[in-house]
Amino acid sequence: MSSNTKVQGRQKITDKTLWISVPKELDHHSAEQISQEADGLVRQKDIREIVFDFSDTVFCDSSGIGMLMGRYKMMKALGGNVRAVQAGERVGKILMLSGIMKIIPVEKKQGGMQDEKE
Amino acid sequence: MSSNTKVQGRQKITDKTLWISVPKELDHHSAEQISQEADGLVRQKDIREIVFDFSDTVFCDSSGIGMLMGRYKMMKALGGNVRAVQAGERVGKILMLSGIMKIIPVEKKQGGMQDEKE
Amino acid sequence: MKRNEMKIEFDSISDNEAFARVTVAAFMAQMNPSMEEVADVKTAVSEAVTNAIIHGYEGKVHKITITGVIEDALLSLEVADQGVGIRDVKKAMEPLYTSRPELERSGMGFLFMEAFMDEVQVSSRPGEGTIVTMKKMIGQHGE
Amino acid sequence: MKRNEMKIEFDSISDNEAFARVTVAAFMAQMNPSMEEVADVKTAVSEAVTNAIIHGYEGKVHKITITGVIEDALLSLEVADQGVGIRDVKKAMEPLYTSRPELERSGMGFLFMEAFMDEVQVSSRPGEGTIVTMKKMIGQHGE
Ligand SMILES: Nc1ncnc2c1ncn2[C@@H]1O[C@H](COP(=O)(O)OP(=O)(O)O)[C@@H](O)[C@H]1O
Ligand SMILES: Nc1ncnc2c1ncn2[C@@H]1O[C@H](COP(=O)(O)OP(=O)(O)O)[C@@H](O)[C@H]1O
Repeated sequence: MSSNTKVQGRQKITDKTLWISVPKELDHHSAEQISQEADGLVRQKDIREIVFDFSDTVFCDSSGIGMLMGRYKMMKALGGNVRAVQAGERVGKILMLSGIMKIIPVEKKQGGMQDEKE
Repeated sequence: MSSNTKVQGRQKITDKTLWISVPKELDHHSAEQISQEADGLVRQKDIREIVFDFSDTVFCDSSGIGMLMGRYKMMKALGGNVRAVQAGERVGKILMLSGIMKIIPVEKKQGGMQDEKE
Repeated sequence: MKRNEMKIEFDSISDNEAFARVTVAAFMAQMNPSMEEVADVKTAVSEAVTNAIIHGYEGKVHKITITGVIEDALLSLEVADQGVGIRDVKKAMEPLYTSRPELERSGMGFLFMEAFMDEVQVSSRPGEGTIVTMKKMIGQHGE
Repeated sequence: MKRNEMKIEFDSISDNEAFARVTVAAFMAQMNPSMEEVADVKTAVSEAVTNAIIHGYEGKVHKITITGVIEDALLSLEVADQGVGIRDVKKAMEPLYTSRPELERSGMGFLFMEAFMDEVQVSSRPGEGTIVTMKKMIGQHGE
Protein backbone atom coordinates (compact mmCIF):
# COMPACT_ATOMS: atom_id res chain seq x y z
CA MET A 1 0.00 0.00 0.00
CA SER A 2 1.23 3.48 -0.84
CA SER A 3 1.22 6.20 1.77
CA ASN A 4 -1.77 7.84 0.11
CA THR A 5 -4.49 5.26 0.54
CA LYS A 6 -8.04 5.39 1.76
CA VAL A 7 -8.14 2.73 4.44
CA GLN A 8 -11.85 2.63 5.26
CA GLY A 9 -14.91 4.77 4.83
CA ARG A 10 -14.11 6.64 8.02
CA GLN A 11 -10.35 6.93 7.75
CA LYS A 12 -7.66 7.84 5.32
CA ILE A 13 -3.92 8.26 5.50
CA THR A 14 -2.26 11.14 3.64
CA ASP A 15 1.52 11.14 3.96
CA LYS A 16 2.02 10.51 7.65
CA THR A 17 -1.29 11.92 8.77
CA LEU A 18 -4.21 9.69 9.78
CA TRP A 19 -7.54 11.43 9.14
CA ILE A 20 -10.46 10.07 11.12
CA SER A 21 -13.97 11.11 10.25
CA VAL A 22 -15.76 11.06 13.61
CA PRO A 23 -19.31 9.60 13.37
CA LYS A 24 -22.55 11.46 13.98
CA GLU A 25 -22.64 10.49 17.64
CA LEU A 26 -19.41 10.14 19.61
CA ASP A 27 -20.20 8.18 22.76
CA HIS A 28 -18.68 5.25 24.67
CA HIS A 29 -19.94 2.85 21.98
CA SER A 30 -18.40 4.63 18.99
CA ALA A 31 -15.36 5.97 20.89
CA GLU A 32 -14.19 2.42 21.62
CA GLN A 33 -14.44 1.48 17.95
CA ILE A 34 -12.53 4.55 16.81
CA SER A 35 -9.79 4.03 19.39
CA GLN A 36 -9.29 0.43 18.31
CA GLU A 37 -9.14 1.29 14.63
CA ALA A 38 -6.80 4.23 15.17
CA ASP A 39 -4.44 2.29 17.44
CA GLY A 40 -4.27 -0.57 14.94
CA LEU A 41 -3.28 1.80 12.13
CA VAL A 42 -0.72 3.65 14.26
CA ARG A 43 0.90 0.30 15.14
CA GLN A 44 1.04 -0.81 11.49
CA LYS A 45 2.02 2.39 9.71
CA ASP A 46 4.34 5.33 10.14
CA ILE A 47 1.89 7.92 11.40
CA ARG A 48 3.02 11.23 12.89
CA GLU A 49 -0.30 12.98 13.28
CA ILE A 50 -3.95 12.07 13.88
CA VAL A 51 -6.57 14.55 12.73
CA PHE A 52 -10.11 14.05 14.02
CA ASP A 53 -12.67 15.53 11.63
CA PHE A 54 -15.90 16.43 13.45
CA SER A 55 -17.80 17.59 10.31
CA ASP A 56 -20.57 15.02 10.79
CA THR A 57 -20.66 15.00 14.59
CA VAL A 58 -23.71 16.37 16.38
CA PHE A 59 -23.32 14.52 19.69
CA CYS A 60 -20.30 14.07 21.95
CA ASP A 61 -20.01 13.10 25.61
CA SER A 62 -17.13 12.56 28.05
CA SER A 63 -16.26 9.19 26.45
CA GLY A 64 -15.27 11.22 23.39
CA ILE A 65 -12.98 13.31 25.57
CA GLY A 66 -11.42 10.13 26.96
CA MET A 67 -10.87 8.88 23.42
CA LEU A 68 -9.15 12.12 22.36
CA MET A 69 -6.99 12.18 25.53
CA GLY A 70 -5.95 8.56 24.96
CA ARG A 71 -4.88 9.21 21.35
CA TYR A 72 -3.08 12.36 22.48
CA LYS A 73 -1.05 10.45 25.08
CA MET A 74 -0.17 7.73 22.59
CA MET A 75 0.95 10.17 19.90
CA LYS A 76 2.93 12.26 22.39
CA ALA A 77 4.79 9.09 23.45
CA LEU A 78 5.62 8.47 19.77
CA GLY A 79 6.72 12.08 19.21
CA GLY A 80 3.63 12.87 17.11
CA ASN A 81 0.55 14.94 17.68
CA VAL A 82 -3.24 15.14 17.52
CA ARG A 83 -5.64 17.79 16.18
CA ALA A 84 -9.39 18.23 15.95
CA VAL A 85 -10.99 20.06 13.03
CA GLN A 86 -14.44 21.08 11.79
CA ALA A 87 -15.94 21.17 15.27
CA GLY A 88 -19.55 22.34 15.15
CA GLU A 89 -21.29 24.30 17.88
CA ARG A 90 -22.22 21.37 20.14
CA VAL A 91 -18.84 19.63 19.83
CA GLY A 92 -17.12 22.96 20.44
CA LYS A 93 -19.12 23.45 23.63
CA ILE A 94 -18.19 20.00 24.94
CA LEU A 95 -14.49 20.32 24.03
CA MET A 96 -14.42 23.75 25.65
CA LEU A 97 -16.08 22.54 28.84
CA SER A 98 -13.65 19.62 29.11
CA GLY A 99 -10.59 21.86 28.96
CA ILE A 100 -9.04 19.62 26.29
CA MET A 101 -8.48 22.64 24.06
CA LYS A 102 -5.55 23.52 26.31
CA ILE A 103 -3.61 20.49 25.05
CA ILE A 104 -5.15 19.62 21.66
CA PRO A 105 -5.60 22.28 18.96
CA VAL A 106 -9.25 22.51 17.89
CA GLU A 107 -10.33 24.22 14.68
CA LYS A 108 -13.94 25.17 14.06
CA LYS A 109 -15.51 25.00 10.60
CA GLN A 110 -12.47 25.14 8.34
CA GLY A 111 -10.14 22.54 6.77
CA GLY A 112 -10.85 18.88 7.53
CA MET A 113 -11.59 15.76 5.53
CA GLN A 114 -14.57 17.27 3.76
CA ASP A 115 -12.23 19.66 1.92
CA GLU A 116 -9.48 17.08 1.46
CA LYS A 117 -11.68 14.65 -0.45
CA GLU A 118 -11.39 14.72 -4.23
CA MET B 1 -64.26 38.27 8.18
CA SER B 2 -64.02 38.06 4.40
CA SER B 3 -64.20 34.72 2.64
CA ASN B 4 -60.45 34.84 1.92
CA THR B 5 -58.92 34.67 5.35
CA LYS B 6 -56.14 32.66 6.91
CA VAL B 7 -57.73 31.28 10.03
CA GLN B 8 -54.73 29.64 11.70
CA GLY B 9 -51.29 28.45 10.78
CA ARG B 10 -52.68 25.11 9.70
CA GLN B 11 -55.88 26.17 7.96
CA LYS B 12 -57.14 28.70 5.51
CA ILE B 13 -60.44 29.35 3.80
CA THR B 14 -60.50 30.35 0.11
CA ASP B 15 -64.00 31.04 -1.16
CA LYS B 16 -65.98 28.12 0.18
CA THR B 17 -63.06 25.72 0.48
CA LEU B 18 -61.39 24.91 3.80
CA TRP B 19 -57.74 23.96 3.32
CA ILE B 20 -56.20 21.98 6.16
CA SER B 21 -52.47 21.46 6.31
CA VAL B 22 -52.12 18.04 7.93
CA PRO B 23 -49.24 17.91 10.48
CA LYS B 24 -46.09 15.81 10.20
CA GLU B 25 -47.62 12.91 12.09
CA LEU B 26 -51.31 12.12 11.75
CA ASP B 27 -52.26 9.88 14.65
CA HIS B 28 -55.08 9.68 17.22
CA HIS B 29 -53.59 12.65 19.07
CA SER B 30 -53.41 15.03 16.10
CA ALA B 31 -56.47 13.62 14.31
CA GLU B 32 -58.72 14.61 17.22
CA GLN B 33 -57.37 18.16 17.15
CA ILE B 34 -57.87 18.50 13.40
CA SER B 35 -61.42 17.12 13.56
CA GLN B 36 -62.40 19.56 16.27
CA GLU B 37 -60.95 22.54 14.44
CA ALA B 38 -62.49 21.55 11.09
CA ASP B 39 -65.92 20.87 12.56
CA GLY B 40 -65.89 24.22 14.35
CA LEU B 41 -65.15 26.07 11.12
CA VAL B 42 -67.74 24.13 9.11
CA ARG B 43 -70.35 25.03 11.72
CA GLN B 44 -69.45 28.72 11.66
CA LYS B 45 -68.85 29.36 7.98
CA ASP B 46 -70.30 28.46 4.60
CA ILE B 47 -67.91 25.72 3.56
CA ARG B 48 -68.61 23.43 0.58
CA GLU B 49 -65.33 21.54 0.40
CA ILE B 50 -62.52 20.43 2.73
CA VAL B 51 -59.10 19.84 1.17
CA PHE B 52 -56.55 17.98 3.30
CA ASP B 53 -53.00 18.89 2.28
CA PHE B 54 -50.56 16.11 3.16
CA SER B 55 -47.41 17.95 1.99
CA ASP B 56 -45.75 17.81 5.42
CA THR B 57 -47.08 14.43 6.52
CA VAL B 58 -44.67 11.52 6.92
CA PHE B 59 -46.71 9.40 9.34
CA CYS B 60 -50.35 8.33 9.23
CA ASP B 61 -52.20 5.52 10.99
CA SER B 62 -55.81 4.29 11.09
CA SER B 63 -56.87 7.21 13.31
CA GLY B 64 -56.12 9.43 10.30
CA ILE B 65 -58.43 7.28 8.19
CA GLY B 66 -61.16 7.65 10.80
CA MET B 67 -60.68 11.42 10.75
CA LEU B 68 -61.00 11.55 6.94
CA MET B 69 -64.07 9.28 6.96
CA GLY B 70 -65.71 11.42 9.63
CA ARG B 71 -65.17 14.65 7.66
CA TYR B 72 -66.40 12.91 4.50
CA LYS B 73 -69.64 11.86 6.17
CA MET B 74 -70.22 15.33 7.59
CA MET B 75 -69.61 17.08 4.26
CA LYS B 76 -71.77 14.59 2.34
CA ALA B 77 -74.62 15.33 4.74
CA LEU B 78 -74.18 19.03 3.99
CA GLY B 79 -74.00 18.44 0.24
CA GLY B 80 -70.27 19.21 0.09
CA ASN B 81 -67.19 17.11 -0.45
CA VAL B 82 -63.68 16.21 0.74
CA ARG B 83 -60.37 15.79 -1.09
CA ALA B 84 -56.82 14.86 -0.15
CA VAL B 85 -53.84 16.34 -1.99
CA GLN B 86 -50.03 16.17 -1.95
CA ALA B 87 -49.95 12.67 -0.51
CA GLY B 88 -46.37 11.40 -0.27
CA GLU B 89 -45.32 7.78 -0.60
CA ARG B 90 -46.08 6.67 2.95
CA VAL B 91 -49.43 8.47 3.18
CA GLY B 92 -50.34 7.10 -0.27
CA LYS B 93 -49.61 3.56 0.92
CA ILE B 94 -51.82 3.97 4.00
CA LEU B 95 -54.69 5.59 2.10
CA MET B 96 -54.48 2.87 -0.54
CA LEU B 97 -54.47 0.06 2.02
CA SER B 98 -57.49 1.56 3.79
CA GLY B 99 -59.60 1.63 0.64
CA ILE B 100 -60.58 5.24 1.32
CA MET B 101 -59.49 6.23 -2.19
CA LYS B 102 -62.69 4.65 -3.44
CA ILE B 103 -64.75 7.40 -1.83
CA ILE B 104 -62.36 10.35 -1.42
CA PRO B 105 -60.27 11.62 -4.35
CA VAL B 106 -56.56 11.55 -3.49
CA GLU B 107 -53.94 13.45 -5.48
CA LYS B 108 -50.26 12.72 -5.17
CA LYS B 109 -47.62 15.44 -5.36
CA GLN B 110 -49.46 18.16 -7.26
CA GLY B 111 -51.66 21.08 -6.24
CA GLY B 112 -52.24 21.62 -2.55
CA MET B 113 -51.72 24.42 -0.07
CA GLN B 114 -48.00 24.75 -0.78
CA ASP B 115 -48.78 26.02 -4.30
CA GLU B 116 -51.78 28.05 -3.24
CA LYS B 117 -49.80 30.16 -0.76
CA GLU B 118 -48.73 33.59 -1.94
CA MET C 1 -26.64 -14.62 18.52
CA LYS C 2 -27.36 -10.93 18.79
CA ARG C 3 -29.90 -10.32 21.52
CA ASN C 4 -31.24 -7.19 23.12
CA GLU C 5 -34.26 -6.46 25.28
CA MET C 6 -36.10 -3.40 26.49
CA LYS C 7 -39.28 -2.52 28.28
CA ILE C 8 -41.07 0.80 28.52
CA GLU C 9 -43.95 1.79 30.71
CA PHE C 10 -45.90 5.01 30.25
CA ASP C 11 -49.19 6.74 30.99
CA SER C 12 -52.13 6.13 28.64
CA ILE C 13 -52.33 9.70 27.35
CA SER C 14 -52.35 10.52 23.66
CA ASP C 15 -49.12 12.58 23.94
CA ASN C 16 -47.35 9.27 24.49
CA GLU C 17 -48.41 7.73 21.17
CA ALA C 18 -45.55 9.55 19.44
CA PHE C 19 -43.21 8.73 22.34
CA ALA C 20 -43.95 5.01 21.97
CA ARG C 21 -43.32 5.09 18.22
CA VAL C 22 -40.01 6.93 18.50
CA THR C 23 -38.81 4.67 21.32
CA VAL C 24 -39.48 1.48 19.36
CA ALA C 25 -37.86 3.02 16.26
CA ALA C 26 -34.77 3.89 18.33
CA PHE C 27 -34.63 0.37 19.75
CA MET C 28 -34.78 -1.29 16.31
CA ALA C 29 -32.17 1.11 14.83
CA GLN C 30 -29.41 -1.37 15.68
CA MET C 31 -31.04 -3.94 13.34
CA ASN C 32 -30.15 -1.81 10.32
CA PRO C 33 -33.77 -1.49 9.17
CA SER C 34 -34.95 0.14 5.94
CA MET C 35 -36.94 3.36 6.21
CA GLU C 36 -40.04 1.44 5.21
CA GLU C 37 -39.54 -1.20 7.90
CA VAL C 38 -39.25 1.54 10.53
CA ALA C 39 -42.43 3.19 9.23
CA ASP C 40 -44.26 -0.17 9.22
CA VAL C 41 -43.31 -0.93 12.82
CA LYS C 42 -44.14 2.61 13.96
CA THR C 43 -47.60 2.29 12.41
CA ALA C 44 -48.28 -1.06 14.09
CA VAL C 45 -47.09 0.27 17.48
CA SER C 46 -49.22 3.37 17.07
CA GLU C 47 -52.31 1.21 16.44
CA ALA C 48 -51.76 -1.02 19.46
CA VAL C 49 -50.97 1.89 21.81
CA THR C 50 -53.95 3.92 20.58
CA ASN C 51 -56.20 0.91 21.19
CA ALA C 52 -54.90 0.55 24.74
CA ILE C 53 -55.63 4.25 25.38
CA ILE C 54 -59.07 4.41 23.76
CA HIS C 55 -60.49 0.92 24.16
CA GLY C 56 -58.44 -0.67 26.95
CA TYR C 57 -58.55 2.22 29.40
CA GLU C 58 -61.46 4.10 27.81
CA GLY C 59 -59.61 7.40 28.19
CA LYS C 60 -58.63 6.96 31.84
CA VAL C 61 -54.96 7.30 32.75
CA HIS C 62 -53.23 4.03 33.61
CA LYS C 63 -50.04 2.28 32.53
CA ILE C 64 -49.21 0.82 29.13
CA THR C 65 -46.11 -1.33 28.72
CA ILE C 66 -44.18 -2.22 25.59
CA THR C 67 -41.62 -5.00 25.65
CA GLY C 68 -39.17 -5.29 22.77
CA VAL C 69 -36.85 -8.19 22.03
CA ILE C 70 -34.28 -8.42 19.27
CA GLU C 71 -33.02 -11.90 18.40
CA ASP C 72 -30.76 -11.57 15.38
CA ALA C 73 -33.05 -10.29 12.60
CA LEU C 74 -36.31 -10.93 14.49
CA LEU C 75 -38.05 -8.07 16.27
CA SER C 76 -40.76 -9.06 18.77
CA LEU C 77 -42.97 -6.48 20.42
CA GLU C 78 -45.59 -6.83 23.12
CA VAL C 79 -48.02 -4.00 23.85
CA ALA C 80 -49.94 -4.60 27.07
CA ASP C 81 -52.65 -2.87 29.04
CA GLN C 82 -54.59 -3.88 32.18
CA GLY C 83 -57.81 -2.44 30.83
CA VAL C 84 -61.28 -3.76 30.05
CA GLY C 85 -60.07 -6.56 27.78
CA ILE C 86 -61.74 -8.02 24.70
CA ARG C 87 -64.58 -10.54 24.96
CA ASP C 88 -64.47 -11.81 21.35
CA VAL C 89 -60.95 -11.43 19.94
CA LYS C 90 -61.88 -13.03 16.61
CA LYS C 91 -64.64 -10.51 16.01
CA ALA C 92 -62.46 -7.60 17.21
CA MET C 93 -59.86 -8.51 14.60
CA GLU C 94 -62.32 -8.52 11.71
CA PRO C 95 -61.54 -5.72 9.25
CA LEU C 96 -63.76 -2.65 9.79
CA TYR C 97 -65.16 -3.92 13.08
CA THR C 98 -65.13 -1.26 15.76
CA SER C 99 -66.95 -1.06 19.07
CA ARG C 100 -66.61 2.73 19.09
CA PRO C 101 -67.91 4.15 15.80
CA GLU C 102 -69.02 7.28 17.68
CA LEU C 103 -65.33 8.04 18.32
CA GLU C 104 -64.69 7.84 14.55
CA ARG C 105 -62.68 4.67 14.87
CA SER C 106 -62.24 3.11 11.44
CA GLY C 107 -61.97 -0.50 12.60
CA MET C 108 -58.69 -0.77 10.70
CA GLY C 109 -56.26 -0.96 13.62
CA PHE C 110 -55.73 -4.71 13.61
CA LEU C 111 -55.81 -4.68 9.79
CA PHE C 112 -52.85 -2.29 9.76
CA MET C 113 -50.97 -4.26 12.43
CA GLU C 114 -51.39 -7.41 10.36
CA ALA C 115 -50.46 -5.64 7.12
CA PHE C 116 -47.24 -4.20 8.52
CA MET C 117 -45.99 -6.99 10.80
CA ASP C 118 -45.27 -10.61 9.90
CA GLU C 119 -47.28 -11.97 12.81
CA VAL C 120 -49.88 -10.53 15.20
CA GLN C 121 -51.34 -12.35 18.20
CA VAL C 122 -53.87 -11.00 20.66
CA SER C 123 -54.38 -12.45 24.09
CA SER C 124 -57.07 -10.85 26.21
CA ARG C 125 -59.37 -11.51 29.13
CA PRO C 126 -62.37 -9.31 29.90
CA GLY C 127 -61.66 -7.26 33.01
CA GLU C 128 -57.96 -8.15 33.05
CA GLY C 129 -56.47 -6.52 29.99
CA THR C 130 -54.99 -7.14 26.57
CA ILE C 131 -51.59 -8.16 25.24
CA VAL C 132 -50.84 -7.68 21.55
CA THR C 133 -47.74 -9.58 20.40
CA MET C 134 -46.22 -8.67 17.04
CA LYS C 135 -43.20 -10.04 15.21
CA LYS C 136 -41.31 -8.90 12.14
CA MET C 137 -38.09 -9.88 10.39
CA ILE C 138 -35.97 -6.75 9.91
CA GLY C 139 -33.09 -5.80 7.64
CA GLN C 140 -33.39 -8.75 5.30
CA HIS C 141 -33.74 -6.52 2.24
CA GLY C 142 -31.32 -7.19 -0.56
CA GLU C 143 -30.82 -10.82 0.48
CA MET D 1 -50.81 20.62 36.10
CA LYS D 2 -49.33 18.81 33.15
CA ARG D 3 -47.90 15.51 34.32
CA ASN D 4 -46.48 12.54 32.47
CA GLU D 5 -44.41 9.58 33.52
CA MET D 6 -42.41 6.87 31.82
CA LYS D 7 -40.01 4.13 32.72
CA ILE D 8 -37.66 2.20 30.48
CA GLU D 9 -35.63 -0.87 31.27
CA PHE D 10 -32.90 -2.18 28.99
CA ASP D 11 -29.78 -4.34 28.86
CA SER D 12 -26.45 -2.79 29.86
CA ILE D 13 -24.88 -3.04 26.40
CA SER D 14 -23.29 -0.08 24.67
CA ASP D 15 -25.74 -0.29 21.72
CA ASN D 16 -28.38 0.93 24.18
CA GLU D 17 -26.60 4.19 25.03
CA ALA D 18 -28.04 5.78 21.88
CA PHE D 19 -31.41 4.12 22.55
CA ALA D 20 -31.58 5.67 26.02
CA ARG D 21 -30.73 9.12 24.69
CA VAL D 22 -33.32 9.03 21.92
CA THR D 23 -36.01 7.70 24.26
CA VAL D 24 -35.50 10.47 26.78
CA ALA D 25 -35.41 13.06 23.98
CA ALA D 26 -38.72 11.68 22.63
CA PHE D 27 -40.26 11.81 26.10
CA MET D 28 -39.29 15.45 26.68
CA ALA D 29 -40.44 16.52 23.19
CA GLN D 30 -43.87 17.42 24.61
CA MET D 31 -42.20 20.04 26.85
CA ASN D 32 -41.34 22.15 23.81
CA PRO D 33 -37.60 22.14 24.54
CA SER D 34 -34.93 24.08 22.64
CA MET D 35 -32.42 22.09 20.58
CA GLU D 36 -29.79 22.93 23.18
CA GLU D 37 -31.90 21.66 26.07
CA VAL D 38 -32.43 18.37 24.24
CA ALA D 39 -28.68 18.07 23.59
CA ASP D 40 -27.90 18.88 27.24
CA VAL D 41 -30.28 16.22 28.56
CA LYS D 42 -29.04 13.65 26.02
CA THR D 43 -25.47 14.25 27.17
CA ALA D 44 -26.36 13.86 30.86
CA VAL D 45 -28.33 10.65 30.15
CA SER D 46 -25.48 9.30 28.09
CA GLU D 47 -23.04 9.87 30.97
CA ALA D 48 -25.23 8.19 33.57
CA VAL D 49 -26.05 5.20 31.34
CA THR D 50 -22.41 4.75 30.29
CA ASN D 51 -21.40 4.77 33.96
CA ALA D 52 -23.96 2.08 34.78
CA ILE D 53 -22.60 -0.08 31.93
CA ILE D 54 -18.89 0.41 32.62
CA HIS D 55 -18.67 1.00 36.35
CA GLY D 56 -21.94 -0.33 37.77
CA TYR D 57 -22.01 -3.65 35.92
CA GLU D 58 -18.34 -3.70 34.86
CA GLY D 59 -19.28 -4.79 31.35
CA LYS D 60 -21.61 -7.62 32.38
CA VAL D 61 -25.15 -7.62 30.97
CA HIS D 62 -27.84 -6.69 33.48
CA LYS D 63 -30.75 -4.23 33.57
CA ILE D 64 -30.61 -0.46 33.63
CA THR D 65 -33.78 1.54 34.30
CA ILE D 66 -34.57 5.14 33.52
CA THR D 67 -37.59 6.81 35.07
CA GLY D 68 -38.79 10.11 33.64
CA VAL D 69 -41.34 12.46 35.14
CA ILE D 70 -42.67 15.66 33.63
CA GLU D 71 -44.36 18.08 36.03
CA ASP D 72 -45.19 21.21 34.07
CA ALA D 73 -41.78 22.61 33.03
CA LEU D 74 -39.74 20.35 35.32
CA LEU D 75 -38.10 17.23 33.90
CA SER D 76 -36.87 14.69 36.47
CA LEU D 77 -34.84 11.67 35.43
CA GLU D 78 -33.58 8.73 37.46
CA VAL D 79 -30.95 6.38 36.04
CA ALA D 80 -30.59 3.25 38.16
CA ASP D 81 -28.44 0.13 38.16
CA GLN D 82 -28.14 -2.76 40.63
CA GLY D 83 -24.40 -2.95 40.17
CA VAL D 84 -21.34 -2.65 42.41
CA GLY D 85 -22.30 0.75 43.81
CA ILE D 86 -20.06 3.61 44.90
CA ARG D 87 -18.26 3.60 48.25
CA ASP D 88 -17.36 7.30 48.35
CA VAL D 89 -19.86 9.33 46.34
CA LYS D 90 -18.22 12.64 47.21
CA LYS D 91 -14.88 11.50 45.81
CA ALA D 92 -16.53 9.90 42.75
CA MET D 93 -18.11 13.23 41.89
CA GLU D 94 -14.84 15.18 42.03
CA PRO D 95 -13.93 16.50 38.58
CA LEU D 96 -11.36 14.28 36.80
CA TYR D 97 -11.63 11.48 39.35
CA THR D 98 -11.99 8.09 37.70
CA SER D 99 -11.53 4.60 39.10
CA ARG D 100 -10.86 3.25 35.60
CA PRO D 101 -8.12 5.29 33.92
CA GLU D 102 -7.02 2.13 32.07
CA LEU D 103 -10.36 2.24 30.20
CA GLU D 104 -9.58 5.81 29.12
CA ARG D 105 -12.30 7.29 31.28
CA SER D 106 -11.84 11.01 31.57
CA GLY D 107 -13.45 11.44 34.99
CA MET D 108 -15.73 14.07 33.51
CA GLY D 109 -19.02 12.17 33.58
CA PHE D 110 -20.45 13.75 36.72
CA LEU D 111 -18.96 17.09 35.68
CA PHE D 112 -20.99 16.98 32.46
CA MET D 113 -24.15 15.85 34.25
CA GLU D 114 -23.81 18.79 36.63
CA ALA D 115 -23.00 21.21 33.82
CA PHE D 116 -26.03 20.26 31.75
CA MET D 117 -28.70 19.63 34.37
CA ASP D 118 -29.96 21.99 37.08
CA GLU D 119 -29.59 19.40 39.82
CA VAL D 120 -27.78 16.07 40.17
CA GLN D 121 -28.05 13.72 43.15
CA VAL D 122 -26.35 10.36 43.57
CA SER D 123 -27.54 7.74 45.97
CA SER D 124 -25.51 4.55 46.10
CA ARG D 125 -24.71 1.61 48.34
CA PRO D 126 -21.74 -0.70 47.71
CA GLY D 127 -23.00 -4.05 46.44
CA GLU D 128 -26.55 -2.79 45.88
CA GLY D 129 -26.34 -0.29 43.06
CA THR D 130 -26.56 3.35 42.14
CA ILE D 131 -29.36 5.81 41.44
CA VAL D 132 -28.54 9.09 39.72
CA THR D 133 -31.37 11.65 39.96
CA MET D 134 -31.24 14.66 37.67
CA LYS D 135 -33.62 17.60 37.27
CA LYS D 136 -33.87 20.38 34.73
CA MET D 137 -36.35 23.13 33.92
CA ILE D 138 -37.26 22.90 30.23
CA GLY D 139 -38.74 25.29 27.70
CA GLN D 140 -38.38 28.41 29.82
CA HIS D 141 -36.35 30.20 27.13
CA GLY D 142 -37.63 33.58 26.11
CA GLU D 143 -39.40 34.20 29.39
N1 LIG E 1 -56.42 -2.92 23.96
C1 LIG E 1 -57.75 -3.15 23.75
N2 LIG E 1 -58.58 -3.25 24.81
C2 LIG E 1 -59.90 -3.48 24.63
N3 LIG E 1 -60.46 -3.59 23.41
C3 LIG E 1 -59.69 -3.50 22.32
C4 LIG E 1 -58.30 -3.27 22.44
N4 LIG E 1 -57.77 -3.24 21.19
C5 LIG E 1 -58.80 -3.45 20.35
N5 LIG E 1 -59.96 -3.61 21.02
C6 LIG E 1 -61.30 -3.88 20.43
O1 LIG E 1 -61.10 -4.30 19.09
C7 LIG E 1 -61.83 -3.46 18.20
C8 LIG E 1 -61.14 -3.37 16.86
O2 LIG E 1 -59.89 -2.72 17.00
P1 LIG E 1 -59.23 -2.01 15.75
O3 LIG E 1 -59.17 -2.96 14.61
O4 LIG E 1 -57.93 -1.43 16.19
O5 LIG E 1 -60.23 -0.86 15.35
P2 LIG E 1 -60.61 0.53 16.07
O6 LIG E 1 -59.54 0.90 17.04
O7 LIG E 1 -60.67 1.50 14.95
O8 LIG E 1 -61.92 0.31 16.74
C9 LIG E 1 -61.97 -2.16 18.94
O9 LIG E 1 -63.07 -1.39 18.46
C10 LIG E 1 -62.17 -2.64 20.38
O10 LIG E 1 -63.49 -3.05 20.60
N1 LIG F 1 -23.21 3.66 38.19
C1 LIG F 1 -22.02 3.58 38.82
N2 LIG F 1 -21.68 2.47 39.52
C2 LIG F 1 -20.49 2.37 40.15
N3 LIG F 1 -19.56 3.36 40.16
C3 LIG F 1 -19.84 4.50 39.49
C4 LIG F 1 -21.07 4.67 38.80
N4 LIG F 1 -21.06 5.91 38.24
C5 LIG F 1 -19.89 6.47 38.56
N5 LIG F 1 -19.14 5.64 39.32
C6 LIG F 1 -17.80 5.92 39.90
O1 LIG F 1 -17.58 7.34 39.85
C7 LIG F 1 -16.40 7.61 39.13
C8 LIG F 1 -16.49 8.94 38.41
O2 LIG F 1 -17.48 8.90 37.40
P1 LIG F 1 -17.43 9.90 36.20
O3 LIG F 1 -17.31 11.30 36.71
O4 LIG F 1 -18.60 9.63 35.33
O5 LIG F 1 -16.09 9.57 35.43
P2 LIG F 1 -15.67 8.30 34.54
O6 LIG F 1 -16.89 7.56 34.08
O7 LIG F 1 -14.95 8.92 33.40
O8 LIG F 1 -14.81 7.45 35.39
C9 LIG F 1 -16.20 6.42 38.21
O9 LIG F 1 -14.85 6.28 37.79
C10 LIG F 1 -16.68 5.28 39.11
O10 LIG F 1 -15.68 4.89 40.01
